[in-house]
Formats: sequence, structure tokens, C-alpha cells
Amino acid sequence: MAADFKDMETNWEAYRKLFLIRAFEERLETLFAEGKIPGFVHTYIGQEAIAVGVCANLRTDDYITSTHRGHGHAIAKGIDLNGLMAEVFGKVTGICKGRGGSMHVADFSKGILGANGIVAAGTVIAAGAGLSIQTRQEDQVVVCFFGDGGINKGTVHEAMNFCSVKNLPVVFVCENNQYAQFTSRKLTTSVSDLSLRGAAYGMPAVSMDGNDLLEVVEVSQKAIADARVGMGPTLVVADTYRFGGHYVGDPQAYRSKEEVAQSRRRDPLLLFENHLILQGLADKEALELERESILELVDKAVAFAEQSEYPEVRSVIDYVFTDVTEK
Amino acid sequence: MAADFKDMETNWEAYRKLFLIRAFEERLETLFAEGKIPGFVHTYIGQEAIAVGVCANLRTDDYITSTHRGHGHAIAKGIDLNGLMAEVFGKVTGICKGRGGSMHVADFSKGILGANGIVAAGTVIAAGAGLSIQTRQEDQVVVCFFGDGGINKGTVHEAMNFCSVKNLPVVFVCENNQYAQFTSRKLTTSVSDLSLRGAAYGMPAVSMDGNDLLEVVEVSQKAIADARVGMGPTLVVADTYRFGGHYVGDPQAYRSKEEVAQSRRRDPLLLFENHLILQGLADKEALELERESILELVDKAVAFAEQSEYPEVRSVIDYVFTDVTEK
Amino acid sequence: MRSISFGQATVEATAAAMREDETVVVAGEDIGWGGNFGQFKGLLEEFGPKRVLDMPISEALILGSAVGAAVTGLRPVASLSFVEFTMGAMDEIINQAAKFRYMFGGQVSVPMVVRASDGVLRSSGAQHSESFEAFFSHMPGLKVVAPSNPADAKGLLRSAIADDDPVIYLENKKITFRKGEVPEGDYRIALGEASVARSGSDVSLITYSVMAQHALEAAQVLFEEHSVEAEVVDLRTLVPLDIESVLTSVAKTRRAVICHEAWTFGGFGAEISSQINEHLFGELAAPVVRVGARSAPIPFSPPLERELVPEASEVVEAVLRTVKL
Amino acid sequence: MRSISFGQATVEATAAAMREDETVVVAGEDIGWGGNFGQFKGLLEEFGPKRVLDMPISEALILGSAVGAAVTGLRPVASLSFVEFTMGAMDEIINQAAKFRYMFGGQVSVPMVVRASDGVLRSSGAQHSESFEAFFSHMPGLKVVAPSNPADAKGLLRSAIADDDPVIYLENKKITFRKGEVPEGDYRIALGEASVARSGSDVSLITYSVMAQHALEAAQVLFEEHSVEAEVVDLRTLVPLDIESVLTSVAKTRRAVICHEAWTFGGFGAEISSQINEHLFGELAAPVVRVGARSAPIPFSPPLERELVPEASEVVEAVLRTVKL
Ligand SMILES: Cc1ncc(C[n+]2csc(CCOP(=O)(O)OP(=O)(O)O)c2C)c(N)n1
Ligand SMILES: Cc1ncc(C[n+]2csc(CCOP(=O)(O)OP(=O)(O)O)c2C)c(N)n1
Ligand SMILES: [Mg+2]
Ligand SMILES: [Mg+2]
Repeated sequence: MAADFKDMETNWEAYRKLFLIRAFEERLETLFAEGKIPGFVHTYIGQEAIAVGVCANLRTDDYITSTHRGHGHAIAKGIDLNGLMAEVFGKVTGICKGRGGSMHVADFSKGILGANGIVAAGTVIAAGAGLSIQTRQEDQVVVCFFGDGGINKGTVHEAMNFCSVKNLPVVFVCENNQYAQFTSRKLTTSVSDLSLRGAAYGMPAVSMDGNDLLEVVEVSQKAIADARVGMGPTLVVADTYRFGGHYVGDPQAYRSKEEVAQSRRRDPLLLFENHLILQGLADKEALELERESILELVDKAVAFAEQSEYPEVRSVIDYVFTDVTEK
Repeated sequence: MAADFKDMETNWEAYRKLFLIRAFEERLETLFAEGKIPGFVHTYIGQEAIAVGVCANLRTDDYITSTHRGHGHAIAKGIDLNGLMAEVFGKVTGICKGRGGSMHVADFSKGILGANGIVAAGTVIAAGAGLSIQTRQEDQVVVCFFGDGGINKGTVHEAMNFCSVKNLPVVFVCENNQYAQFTSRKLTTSVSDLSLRGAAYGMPAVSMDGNDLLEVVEVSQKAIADARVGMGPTLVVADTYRFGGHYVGDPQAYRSKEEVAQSRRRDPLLLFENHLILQGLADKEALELERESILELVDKAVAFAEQSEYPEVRSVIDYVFTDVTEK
Repeated sequence: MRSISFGQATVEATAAAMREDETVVVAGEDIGWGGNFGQFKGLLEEFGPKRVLDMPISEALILGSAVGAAVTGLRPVASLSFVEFTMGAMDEIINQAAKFRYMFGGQVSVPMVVRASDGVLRSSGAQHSESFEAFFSHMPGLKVVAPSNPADAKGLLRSAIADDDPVIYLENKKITFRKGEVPEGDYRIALGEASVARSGSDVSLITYSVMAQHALEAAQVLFEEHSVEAEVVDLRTLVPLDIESVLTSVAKTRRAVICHEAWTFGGFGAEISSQINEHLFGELAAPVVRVGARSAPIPFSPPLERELVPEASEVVEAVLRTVKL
Repeated sequence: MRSISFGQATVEATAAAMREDETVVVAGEDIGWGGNFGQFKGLLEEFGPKRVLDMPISEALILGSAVGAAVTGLRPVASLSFVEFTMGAMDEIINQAAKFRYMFGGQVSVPMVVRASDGVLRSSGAQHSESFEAFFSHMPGLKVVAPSNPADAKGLLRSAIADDDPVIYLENKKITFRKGEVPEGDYRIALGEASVARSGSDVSLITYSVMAQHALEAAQVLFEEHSVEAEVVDLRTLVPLDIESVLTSVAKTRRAVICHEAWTFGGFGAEISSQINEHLFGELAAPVVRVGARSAPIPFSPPLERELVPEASEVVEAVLRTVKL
């Protein structure tokens, strides 16, 4: 583990977020198996330290763009938990009024410019948010999350070149979880060190252990601080592993149980928990209590979602346009 | 100048091609001014050594993909001159029966997979031709020509990654003529050394003086030979300058007359001519004779095109499909 | 005859084509593992990674390289698991594949198939639920196929792969797992021929893809509950369009209801409606009606999704309105 | 009133919007130098490089960044010099810009304009001559504008920039240099309102963009040479579609000829034709006719190009066929 957080509250806050994401996602797995969640669900289990560590350096008015695997990013950036849960249920109380669903959660009031069902679509959108900040002469920052599979999309290239040319305040965080759906990164990607992609744009690039929360905090802190003071974009590659299937229900024939078990030894949540205990920053009981209170939050969110109504069908055309209503 | 061609005939052949491209393009400028050429015309003047030098290493059954500025590539790869000229006139005797025009000249029998009006579209097409070669277990090679402006298209990224992953026999030749239309490369591109783009794909990359025919021959010879024996793709950046406007008629307000005059001092045609004379490989008179005979070829091509008919209007729907005809 | 799923039928057609012609290759994301809907099961094992290509997430490359391969000796079948991903490769479809033969004066043909899953399936959301056949069928140079049942899927895909022109082959997600009787062996259906899936004299249901199934259900309900005899014309191929079969049916019934899952506004149904009206002016007993989705992105929430896109009940209602006239 | 070109009128509208609202920025390739058709002349000088952005050849970035900018406080006007280049950015238009407001439950609006030049202009060839309004108008969430004259160009562009939804604004190349009377000052035309460009009682010409000009020429010929009084309805905006104005006109004349330069098959005209037939069934004196391009990529050779796409004479012929009935 790298440098500590400066104060205890920050440590606790990080732990809460890590565990909240984990608990939220595990609950979704159950709910999905029970047939309560429509559509498909991609969980963030195993990657929590990335979203939490990066977003620890962000302000509410900073922006993030996210992916199909977006719950973790949204929670880390502060989305309302009830609104998130209700959205995944497709209820009218959902953050997107049930129109988005798991793959399209967003909270613009928190700078969350949307999970996105199109791989690497967020890269060019992030570039635009960066441009907007620069034009408005603000000191906000954009973090663009995308995957090791997404790195081969043309949009990544166009976005990185542009952000570099214009020196925009955009930090590209590539979550290298080794797979894109059912395909190993090695089959489809020309370099094994993904940070090599930065030099092509004259962009600083750095790799980090994405399962080590404090390393994530430290590395992204520098990238974000640089962006904030006008030093332009950075590519940050976060090495990690997806503990679950690509989606809930994925039989995972493409990888061995041993490989998964091996990776679970470096569970980002346990790593941080151990750190807190070893450093004497928390004891097991306190953490246990904290977890229980978080599980309650998740219970409440589920209850909220379950008790909420579906949108009324006559509202189906609402929100297509700002001003046109169907006759 | 780098190493010489091995025999005199190759020297002459290169000179002929260089001058043929120049003469062809200059004639088009006149014809366009006279209102004889429909559409718009992008000339290759100043860049001739790249196409000629690269294609000197190619066999007829090798492939090239080209750009909106494609006459030079087509001539270097051996397109029929009459067919090319008639195409630019829109005549039925044109290589594409008048349906393509200047931006879409192609000769599949010579491996010319088409000039293309969409910037960098040829990159992914070249990747497919490379895949086809590999699947058919042939030893052909593909050369993909594209511009310094085109290098920022997402297709370049997707194609380079794929060719590298699959080790395909594709050589990417980026013609760095300093401008994309009316915009200087510096305004839009994140690195000034374009060969930096290769490392992102684990692809060898090399820069060369694109106005020095023999350097082009030598550098591309290695890249092409590597590709042919299964050593995969290379990125070759050819530094050059576009002597003419972006299109014929371009007022060129975006650059100074001095800059153009300066660049003309390194005219690839004159450089090679001087080389031939200095090395005692040719004398002025012989070259003059050669040029005259080429000008005659161009005259004949113009006469051929002018005497040819336009396509019959009732054929307008022919060639949309292989088998469907309009009722 | 044995009954197999739509997905199995497409595997069968692909494997048969690959066995017969070694220039046929299949390329797409994650297809080695069988594909999102099992449409590639067993192909990697039988044909190996040189002919069953797991591609990077690079849709422009997947379709652009198919064009390059098609004009240099291969017959690529390029697969995108959701039709929305074609949007990242529209240049390759619209500006390249569709135009190569024409703009190069017939020098080449472009024998490639673009396969994509389309349509609404249980809250897949706004970016994984759409039907874009209207885009593709407007572009000259593309053939467009949209089968509604396993037998047609097998027969049409086989023809699509053998076809020398670029074919957009659209597999509806909702019916991928449905079973039906499928002939064994080398079964082909010519592109451009509609089928009369059910005969009737009161009204013509002109349809394709999943809505052909819904139209058949609707026809059954109409017959049993309303004594209305609906004829179902399953277009199967949108380009080339078998307008003769449409006109023959509508000339007989004098009433037409056009059904597709895509948005009604600007949808392919508008083309069919226009042509019926142009050709059968004055011979119709009721206006041609279109049944399709209302104009909004596809919502996630189940009741909204069900409200937006039509199924059999909407077809029944539309027919009842029409036959009353 | 002073007469200025279509191109000048659009510069005027853009400059006025930029003066009024400092969040308006313009981004595109080579626009600093005035644009291929002079549509940006003087903007860089007046507003500087922070608001007039010369972009790399990265169309997905140009439109995708417009979406990102639009939801974070700017009003971007993103420009692609030929509409074919939108094909490299369709994901950003179709899957992002059009859907953001709906799929995020109304949290944001996406106030951006995509400008592109479309249509046939003197042998620009298969990849620089097309009209893709049918693609955009099928996608819910996009507004689509296609003006036919300088005054409308100014008024509609001004409204498009002020609009809170994504607007696809299509400038036809053939008429970019044509002049017309244009009001000075802050002139706006509401989106979604057609104009009756010429009144007549015998037939309605329903049209937009360059074909509205050809329709007016045709109407003059029809009047002078054939004593036919044609009414010309210039839609100006395709989405939202002012179907009332269309129906009012056709109800009066009982004959409709729909004219656009895009391919007839699957074109926007099919939507208009279908709606006319749905609403005015039994009230028409002749079938609704569509005048558009035949189904082929646009050929380079001048006589082929002229054969493929319609101008005034094709409109005259279609009307004469129609009024004889
Ligand atoms: C443009 C596009 N292509 C393909 C898909 C299908 N798809 C969804 S997730 C995914 C894998 C993404 O891999 P990666 O970027 O590594 O993210 P991860 O799932 O590992 O978080 C694919 C191919 C998509 N959604 N969008
Ligand atoms: C996708 C696309 N975007 C924009 C254009 C318009 N355009 C034509 S040529 C050109 C500049 C190309 O620059 P470069 O690649 O350097 O080639 P050069 O003209 O210098 O040979 C542009 C922007 C186009 N044809 N295609
Ligand atoms: Mg991954
Ligand atoms: Mg250039």
C-alpha cells in the first residue's frame, strides 16, 4: 500500500464506498437470480478500488463518463442509492425514471454523465466535457472510465489525440480487467502494456495496481491535479480483474475456476481492510458494524425500489424532446 | 540519396513514373481550368517519389489502398493511363466506366483497391486485404497510403491494432505533407513525430524523406520485405510537401508563397534527375527525350478521353448489384 | 421434420457454407465462445481460428476489413452482436461496401454478409433494442434480409453467404431461441422472394422478422374470435423487395396492415405503404395502416417497453379498425 | 430587402447566435478558413479560436465531443463539410445525441446542431453527393431541418442553435451560392412549420431543400405552359413534421407529388406519402406520386448524374401524369 489518506474520516469514507459497491452488486446478483431485475446486469465486483480511489480525488462538480459496468463509478461519484436501485428495477423513482436501466444510470447533478451501453462511447463525450470546461474557464476535471477491451475502439484514438492537442482536463482511466466479454485481452490487443498507448499522443501514461486503493488514490491524484491546473490529460491504466462473469449469469467457460480463485486473493476490499487493521486505523468490530449499516442501506434501497411504481404507460413518449409532445 | 537501384532500367523506369505522374497532374490542372474535368481534382504534385519509390517494391499481385489524392498511387502501381484519364473525364472508357471519377479510380487487376473519398477509409480495407492474404496463405503484401490529416481517424487505430495482433502483411505509409485541406498538421495532431504512433501497437515505425526517391525505395523495401515473409506490419512516415493546393483552384490563403517556394527547392523529380546526372547514369538530353515521349503519352490519353463517349444514360442503374436489374 | 431453434438453424447454414467453400470466414467479437445467442456454436472447433475470427472491439475494422477481404478473394461473414454497433461502422457499410461495385464500374463485387441481432428483448435498453432496417434498405447497393423463423433463417442465410453482393442479415433477438421445423441438408431460399405464410381473403398483413410471428398469432385470433381471414405476407427480404407478392395479396384482400417492430415514422413500412397506394389506387377498401413502434428510444422499464413496441394485440386492433371500414 | 447568398445567410445566423450567447461554439474541419462553401467566413476573426474550433479529421470526436459539451453547458454547432462524413459518427448521433435526454429520464437536454452539406453538386461523386435525411428523421430524438432558400436558412439555423434538442441541419450544396432576400437582424423561423411557397389549386408539390427550388421552377412552367396551378409546400423542417400543412394543401388540391433529391426507395417521401394516404383516403383524385433519385450510388459522369437525380423537368412530368388522372 502506498501513502495513507490524511485523515481517518477519509479512510472510513473509502471503506464505506468500497463495501457499498460490493454489497450493492452482490445484492443485484441475488435479485437478478430471483427474476426481479429486467435486462442484463454487469457487476463491478473486484474493481471497486478503482472507482473509489479515483473519485476520492474528485469534486461534485467534476465529471465522469462511465461504461456498461457503471454502478461502481456512479456510487463512487455519489449517486443517490435509492434512485440507482430503483432505476435498475425500472421504476419511476429511478434516477432516469426507469427509462435507462442498469446500463444507462446517470446523475448529472453529481457530474455523472452516464453509464453507456456502447463501448468507449464515453471517451469522446469526456473530451467534449473537457472542452466545455476549458471554454468556460473553470477548473473542473473529467475522468473517463473505459475498459481494456474498449481501448481498441477508434473513439479512444480520436479522443486522446484531441485532448492532448487542446490540453484538456481529461484523465483517461483504463480498467484493465483482462477480459472483454468472453475474450482475453491477449487475443485482440497489440501491446501487453496498455500504457504504451499514451506516447502516441504525447500524453503521460502510467500503470497502477487497480486493486490497491491507496495506490489508485495516489496515482490518480497526480493525474487529476495536473489536469486541474491546465497540464492536460493523462492515461492511467489500472490493472485489475473482474471477479464475476461479464454479466450476471455468464457461465464463464472461457476461463478456469483456478484463475478466478487466484485473482480473488487480491480482493481490493480485503486488501484495504487488512491495511486499516494492520495500521491500527480500525478494528474488526468497527468494520463489521460499518458493513452492517451499509447492508441496511442496501436493504432500504431494495425496499424503496420494490415499493415504487413502474412509470405510467401513457408517459412513454415523455422526454424524447424538450418541447414536442405527441398529439 | 541512399543506395542506388541495382540496374539502369529500374532507374529509368522510376524516372518515367515520376515524370508521368507530374505530367499527368499538370495536364489535369490545365484541363480543369478549361472546364473539361467535372468534379474536383486533388493533385499529387510534390509527393511523386513516395508512390513511385514504394510501388517499385511491389508486384502486380500486391495490393494498395489509396486516398482522395490517388492518381499518383494508381500510376505508380501500373494503372492504364488512358483508362485513368478517361475516368477523370467521366467517359465510358474510363477504368470505372465513368461512374467513379478522380476520387474513385481503381484497377483491381493491378491490385489497386481504389482511391477513396473518405479520409483513412483505406486503412481498414487494407487490413482486410491483409487478412485475406494470410487466410489464403499467399505471399502478397498490401500497402496502405494515407495522409498526415488522416492519421487522426479512428479507423487508423482500429486497423493498426488489428494488423499488429494478427501480424498481417500490411505496410502503412503515412504521407506527411504538412496539411489536411487548409489546416496545418500542428493545429490538430498531438505529436509532431508521427512515427510515435507505431509504438502504441508494438509496430516498427520509421520516418523517411519522402522527396528522396532512393530513400523511399530503401526504407519501404525493408518494410515490404518484412511483411512478405510474415514479419508483420510497419508504419512508414514519409515527410513531404504538397506543392499544389488541396484541390485544383484552391486559393491557398492558409500558407505563404514563400513556404511553398521554399519547399519546391526539394522537388523530388529534380532531386532524382540531378542524382541521375551527377552519377553519370543519364544525361540531360536523354532525360529530355524521355520526358517528351511521356508528354506524348499524356497527349494521347487526353485525346483518347476526349474522343470517348459518356456512358449511356439508360445504363445508369447498371452495376448497383451483380444480379438485380431494374425493371 | 426435426425442430431446431433459429440460432441452431443459422449455425447450420454457416457451417454448411464454410464446408462447401473454404473462402468463407466468420469474424466478430466473442464468436469463438459461441456468440451471445449461440449463433456460432461449434464453428471455432470445426473450422479453427483462421476461419472463425475473434475480433477486437473495433466495429469499423470488423466491417471495413470484411470489405477488403471480400474484394480480394474471401467471403466474409462479419457479425455484430447488436445492430446498434453498426453505427460505429456506418462508413464501412454505407460509403464503402454498398458503393464499391457501382463506383468502380463493376470491376468487383463485394460478397460479404453483415449479421446483426436486432429488436427488443426484455429490457435490453435504448442502445440494445432497436431495428435499423430502414437505414440499410434506403442505401442502394445493399441487400437486406430479415427472416422470421428457423427454416427461413437457414435458407436465407445460406443464400446470403453465397450472394455476390453485400447483404445485411438481421436476426431478431426475441425469436432467436424459438424452434421450428427446418429441412436438413443444403437448404436455400432465394433472396427477394416473399412467402405467403397464411392465406386469407379479408386483409393482408405485410410483415417480416419478429412481427411476422406476431402477425400469425394475430391472424389466428382474428380468425377464431372475429371470423376475419387475414393473409400474412412475410417479406423475408426487404431489398430486393418482392412488391409483386405484396400487390397480389392486397389486390385480392383490398386491405393492408403493415407490421414491423421498428419505429413507424420513417420506417420501412412507409415504403411498402407508398408502393401499395401508388399501384392500387382506387382499388382499396380501407386506408393502408402501419403498425410499428412509437417514436421514442426504446425504454428500459418493462411496461414502457411493452407500450412502445407492437405485438400481436396491436395487429389485431389495427385489423379490426381496418375491416370495419 | 438586400439579397444575399444561402452561405452568407448562414454565417449571419451563426454570428448572431454567437454574439447573443457566449456558450455557442462552432467546431469542424477547416472552418477557420471559412469552410468549403464559405459558411464560416469571418467567424474566426470575430470570435477567436476558442469559439471557432478547427478540429482534427475525427468525425466521431467532433460529434461526440459536441454531445459532451452540450450536456455540460455549451451550445455546440458541429459541422461536417459533407453529410457522408456523418457515417463515421453515427454512433454519436444515433446512439448518443438522440437518446441522452430520453434514456436519462429528462435529466438533460442536448442543445447541439449538426450541420452538414448534402446533395448533388457537379460530379462530386458517390461519396460526396448524397442526401441522408431519411436516416436522421427515422431516429426519435433528433430534429431535422432542410431549408431551401437564404431567408429560411437564416431563420431556421437561428432557431436550431437556440433549440434545446439535437438538430440535424442540412445545407444543400447546389443552392449554397444562390441568392435571395433575407431580413436583417434577429430573424427566426420556428422549427416544425412548413411554408406555402406558392399557392395553387390543381396539385400539391410537397418538398424541401433544393427540390423546393426545383418545384417552384416546375410550378412556373406548369402554369405558363400547361395552365396547371401547383401549390408548393416547403416543409423546411422534417422533424417535427408539419403534417397539418401538408394535409390542408392536399385536401384542397386532391393531388400530391412529393419531391426530394434523395433516393425515392425508403426515402422521407415515403413517410409523407403514407401519411397523406392514411389521412385522406378516398379523397384523392390521383395516386400520390414520389419524385426522387433512382436507386444507385451517385455516379460521377455528368450525364449519368443528371439522369439519376431529379430536377424541375421531372417534377413537371410527374405532375402532368397526375393531373391527367
Ligand atoms: C461498440 C460496442 N461493441 C460491442 C459491445 C458489446 N460489449 C459489451 S461489453 C463488451 C466488452 C467490453 O470490454 P471492456 O472494455 O474490457 O470492459 P469490461 O466489460 O471488461 O468492463 C462488449 C464487447 C458494445 N456494447 N459496444
Ligand atoms: C472522413 C472524412 N472527413 C473529411 C473529409 C474531407 N477532406 C478531404 S481531404 C481532407 C484532408 C486530408 O488530409 P490528409 O490526410 O493529410 O491528406 P492530403 O490531402 O494532405 O493528401 C479532408 C479533411 C473526407 N474526405 N473524409
Ligand atoms: Mg475488460
Ligand atoms: Mg496531408
